[in-house]
Amino acid sequence: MIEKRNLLYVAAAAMLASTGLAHAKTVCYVNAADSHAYATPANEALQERAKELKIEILSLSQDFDVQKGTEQLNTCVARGVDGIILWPLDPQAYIPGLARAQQAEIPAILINSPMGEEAKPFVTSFTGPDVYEEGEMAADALNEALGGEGSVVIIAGQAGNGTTIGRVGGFEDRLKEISSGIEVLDTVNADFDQQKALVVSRDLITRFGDDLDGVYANDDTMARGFIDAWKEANPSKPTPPIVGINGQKDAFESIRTGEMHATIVQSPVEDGRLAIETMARILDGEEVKDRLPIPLTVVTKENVESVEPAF
Amino acid sequence: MRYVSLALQYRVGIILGLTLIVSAMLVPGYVSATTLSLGLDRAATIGLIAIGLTVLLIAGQIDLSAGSVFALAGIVSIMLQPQLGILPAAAAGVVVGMVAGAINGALVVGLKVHSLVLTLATMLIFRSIAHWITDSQPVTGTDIMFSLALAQIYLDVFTVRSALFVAFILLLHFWLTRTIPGRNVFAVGSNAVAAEESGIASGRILFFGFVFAGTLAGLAGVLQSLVTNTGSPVFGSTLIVTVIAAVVVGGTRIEGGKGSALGTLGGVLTIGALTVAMEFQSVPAYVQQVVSGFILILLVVLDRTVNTRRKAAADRPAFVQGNPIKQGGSA
Amino acid sequence: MTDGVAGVAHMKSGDRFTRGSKAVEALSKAGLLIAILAVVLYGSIANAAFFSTGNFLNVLTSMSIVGIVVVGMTFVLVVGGLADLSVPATIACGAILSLGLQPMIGPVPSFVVAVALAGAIGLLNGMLVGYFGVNPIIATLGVGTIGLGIVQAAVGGVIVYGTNPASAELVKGRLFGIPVVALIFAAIAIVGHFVLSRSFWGRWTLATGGNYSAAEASAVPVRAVKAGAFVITGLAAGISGGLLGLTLQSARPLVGTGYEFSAITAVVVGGVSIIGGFGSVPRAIAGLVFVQLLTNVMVLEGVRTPVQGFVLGTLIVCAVGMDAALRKRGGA
Amino acid sequence: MTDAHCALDMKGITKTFPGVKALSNVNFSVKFGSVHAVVGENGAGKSTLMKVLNGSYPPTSGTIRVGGAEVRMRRPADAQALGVRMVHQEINLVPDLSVAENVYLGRMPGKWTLLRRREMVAKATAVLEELGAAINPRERLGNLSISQQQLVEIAKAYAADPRIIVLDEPTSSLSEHETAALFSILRKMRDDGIAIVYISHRLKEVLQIADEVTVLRDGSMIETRPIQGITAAEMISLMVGREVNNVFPKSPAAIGAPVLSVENISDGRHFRDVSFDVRAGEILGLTGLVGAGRTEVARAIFGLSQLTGGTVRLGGRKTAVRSPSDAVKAGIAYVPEDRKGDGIVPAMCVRENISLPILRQLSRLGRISHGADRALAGHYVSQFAISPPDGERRINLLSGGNQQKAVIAKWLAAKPSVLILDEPTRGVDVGAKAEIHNIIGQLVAEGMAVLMISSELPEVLGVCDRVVVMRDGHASVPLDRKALSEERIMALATGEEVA
Repeated sequence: MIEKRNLLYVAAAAMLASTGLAHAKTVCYVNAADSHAYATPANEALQERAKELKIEILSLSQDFDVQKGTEQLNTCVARGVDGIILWPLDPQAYIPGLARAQQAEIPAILINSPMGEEAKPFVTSFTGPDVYEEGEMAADALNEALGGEGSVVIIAGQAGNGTTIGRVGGFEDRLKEISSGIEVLDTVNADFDQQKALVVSRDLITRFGDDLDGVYANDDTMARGFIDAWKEANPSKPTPPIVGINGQKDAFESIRTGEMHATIVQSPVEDGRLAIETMARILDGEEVKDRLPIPLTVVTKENVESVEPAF
Repeated sequence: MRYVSLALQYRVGIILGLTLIVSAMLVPGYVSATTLSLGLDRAATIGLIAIGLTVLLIAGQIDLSAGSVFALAGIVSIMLQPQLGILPAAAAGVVVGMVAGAINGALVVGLKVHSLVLTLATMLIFRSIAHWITDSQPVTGTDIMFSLALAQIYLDVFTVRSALFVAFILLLHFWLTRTIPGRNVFAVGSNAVAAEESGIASGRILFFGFVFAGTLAGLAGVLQSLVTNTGSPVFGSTLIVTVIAAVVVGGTRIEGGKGSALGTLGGVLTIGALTVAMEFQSVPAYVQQVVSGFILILLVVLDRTVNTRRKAAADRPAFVQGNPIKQGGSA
Repeated sequence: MTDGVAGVAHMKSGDRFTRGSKAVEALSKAGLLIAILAVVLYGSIANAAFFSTGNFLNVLTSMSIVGIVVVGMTFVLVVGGLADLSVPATIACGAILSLGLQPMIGPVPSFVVAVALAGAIGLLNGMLVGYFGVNPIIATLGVGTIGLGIVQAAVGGVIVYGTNPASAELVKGRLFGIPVVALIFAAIAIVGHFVLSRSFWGRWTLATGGNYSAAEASAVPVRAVKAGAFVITGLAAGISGGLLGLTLQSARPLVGTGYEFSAITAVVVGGVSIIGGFGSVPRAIAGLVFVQLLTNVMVLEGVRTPVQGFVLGTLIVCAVGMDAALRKRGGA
Repeated sequence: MTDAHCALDMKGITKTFPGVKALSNVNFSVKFGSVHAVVGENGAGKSTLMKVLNGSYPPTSGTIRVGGAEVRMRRPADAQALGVRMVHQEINLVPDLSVAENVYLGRMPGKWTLLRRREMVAKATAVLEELGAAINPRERLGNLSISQQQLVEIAKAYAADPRIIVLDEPTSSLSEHETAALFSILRKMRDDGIAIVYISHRLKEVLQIADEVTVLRDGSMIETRPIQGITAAEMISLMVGREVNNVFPKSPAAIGAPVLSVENISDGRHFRDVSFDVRAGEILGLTGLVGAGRTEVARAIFGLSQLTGGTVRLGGRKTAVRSPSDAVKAGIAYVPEDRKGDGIVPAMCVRENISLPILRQLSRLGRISHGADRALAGHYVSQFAISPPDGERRINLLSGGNQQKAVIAKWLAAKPSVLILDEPTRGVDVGAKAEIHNIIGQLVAEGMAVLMISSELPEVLGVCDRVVVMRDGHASVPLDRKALSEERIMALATGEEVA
């Protein structure tokens, strides 16, 4: 069954590639991963919109491996595509690949995550949410919930990952900026993984016990892990204010029941769409702004009924 | 029958040829100098590590820590740039690889433990150090222009990396087939006791095998970091699986004693050609996984068939292959 | 020709000789217990939160999922199968299918099908290793890659969510104050221990790992025994993955990443020989307990993640080094 | 004896291991241009002494002089630098390298690490030719037969221009025919002035080739004597410290109906159209040159390899044996040739080894009955006087003879009707050999059918009722012992008529 589908896939791709090349523009999309809660709907939205725009997508998956991504940029250049959409997982590493693309006169834009200043000359635009800004928004939300003081822990994503760096950095910087009285007890990595978050949360709860006034998780999946751990340890006690990011369905559910304080909706669908639309405009010769954000919404109990979950 | 066994013997070449022919027919834009040069550049990272691992596998050992050494060496070469300048820092990075290899070698030889477990441990340790010294943040080099220069394509085909890879693989081929230490590596991997009793210092050979593998992983890491102007603690975390697959597809036996540089070249190129072809067609990553896993299993099973056949021949009594003793009286 | 030495040993001072190796064996067994006690002692002094029922239950719950894999992996190492690197794929298979099939066939049949399919992946490993003589590292690496790829393709690369909260509550619940997952782990560990040490299959496993050709010539079905170890690991990882999926109520294809190394670490720290022919389930679990307690103490003490990895790596080096040194002393 | 003639002079050599004194105060010297045999029971210290001489074990105390100069050897490389070369009993070569590379292993010719392959192959060809071995030096060693590999092993030692060459049971995998060829080579080396140390259990060979003989017992040197004027019986009594009168006891047993019959069996590779039957109470000998297909016949009957043709009958019923478990069910047991490789699981205790083939019978619902397991081991340990009488002892701590008894016990536990013994007394000392023969005698007296493979002709003639001789994969008809002599068997085995 599965095999058959893949065969069809390959055959279809081959046919598309050989017949469609003359008419359609081809855009290389170097995505973060094929299977991921956020990336998958973003990829799908991008593909779907591309079909409407009659753009062919060459989709390459980095599987969260930066090095793989830097090499895939070369594949894009070799393939002689008309444009490149890159989902950067590192602020620097892709620059030579992007430079090569520029040499070959292939325009490139970034989706979802930004890169460093040095990358600016090589990319036409950056569309998507700002992970740093998300960190800042999370800081504001938690600061508000705790009334400006208390002790919190950060459950961070993969160490060294661009999203993690942005979301943690934005959070910490913002707390300093508004000179909040909130103290960060510890930052632990749980790799955007629910099970890992569950395990580290158990230890955090044991370790800090009642000192724990709030939690900031780099995404809703890990927030879920903390909630489960809390319910194990203190079945009767309500959870401390928890702020997550992404705006998943089950996070909305948790906000309704009061298990979670807030999440930040960042729609993967809009993320994907905006990127391909921007690329389409570039291919049509239009000028585009170098920064095109997608809207970010903080969701709390107040507005949970009026906002659509991201996925 | 003879053709079958001949085909089995050169199976890597055949698979590589088939991959190339099928890809050239199905994939538009596959046959071009750009594709070749970029594909080769891609293969170079895997290839450099594979060179070191080929020697180790022939000697009957394995190094799982190569991916971590790759990251660590790159980080050092970037972090030291402000103090030392680019080239000396790069050299320092390669030295880090060498030292890491020496640690692996000293522990495996000194403690007499299985390298699979030991390098599993050092994999964790080196990766931890990489996170430790960078505080889990990627580090950036001083001169992006140098990276761009390093990524240039020369003679329409080679980048610095891929040229180094090809040169090293040829040197390795020469070393493994034409030098005494090279042959001794085979001896140690095939029968360490016999080698030892024949006066070959097998411990020393294993030690230097690890040093060599570490150095090359370090070199690959340094080149990667220079080309990307970045040292990251997450670089190379899934690299080792691909490298082992490339070397084994190239016909090197994981139990030691058998293998060749040209086979590894074939294995690396096969995996590279296949990846590029599938990426050109936008085949999902998980389908790519299935294909490469299948080829790995297929080639290893073929290898077993060849070996069983050979072994059957070896079991034959002396008289079938000609009387071993010409002279000498009978009872 | 160690024959000569051994022969003399028994003729002259054989008793002293064996007593020596018995002492060594006792030391290598007690060493781990002493280490565990040391960690507990240190933890209790250093951190008030450590020595509490709540914390120990945490550790127990956290180690149960990987513990089930450890039981299977022990068989693989003892039979001389080096390691099963396909565990992430089998765990993913268990987790994804036990959730993904729920709407179609209900929670219990889903779980059974998931475990059975994980067992089938194990069987494929076993066939390649036992019957085709493929190196276990390569076979399990290849099968794992293929398996994970197929699992990903099957769900289209997305996350699968649970639809039956009751099953989650059951798995997350407690019986007599002990988490259900831990009880399942304990049951599997006891069965695993019984099979390895008391049943003919276990004796066959030890014999096959100890001397493959002698076992074969003693009418032990060596190929099946070798394959069986991988089937056992496949089943164990399938159960582990299923429980993981039910606890989390969501499953990604990469949910099992890293479990193979955690399991191997525990087994090796427990002093099970990677060359095969020697080891037991309690030993492997003692290794697991030690690693888990140590990690727990480090987290409670706020030791940073990279440092934890460093400590764990060093620990493995020490464990295998000590094992090798003791064995040399023991003259075996 | 002047120093100039003395190739090797070991004085007061003592070697202790933790808890064990393997050699105590051994004096041993060998002259250039002579063959010096070392004999002794298993565990007498021969191997340890040779490992000291080879540099593998540095002695705890004592002095070693080579060619008159005192030396210290800490590694095999040190011994080799002094011109000491060792030929191991077990083939210890590198299967994945070529024959030539094996001959020059550890000292390949070259400059600046660059290998001079052509020179090496030419030299290897010359050496192999000198030894009369028709082996292609470019062939991969692993592709050679065992006896060819043994010759490569000897060529390797010889090519090193040794001053002293040590041979440990060099004939164990050679046929009598090849042994004779080896002896002529050894005599030539001796005449070239090389000192030869020759270790063997086969006293007949020692009498044939040696100039002097040293007897070791319990780690001490008992006596060194010129070969003239010593008899095998005297050597045996020096080795065991007692007189052994009847080496090959043959207890007569009533011979009954055929238990195992094979008709025209072939495996498509090693043997073709082999037919014989083994009757209850009978010992059928199966002999021939190494490589004639004897072991392969046994392994195929036992299901370790597959037959391509012919029928096997057990008690008259046609039986298909596809695996050792089938064989056990059918009542066939097989004691393999390579005890360490195929016979014992070294890390297990005697009890666990003995019960291995019948574990399922000892189990209920998968659980091994502890009591039955212990009782079984206890029974055989006492019946066969396995020493030390402790079923819980790890089997690799036992001497070779006792290990072999345990291996036989393992098979008797399966209550077979046919017992196949492949070289049951190889590498076993004289005392244990007699015990094993006694056990076999008891078994046939109880009505068991025994098929015994042996290369040792006196043993074959002393123990067996009838003998099948194999040559080139074909078997002779079973011949009555009374009609046979060693010469007649050799003639059949080699295909050469005796003058």
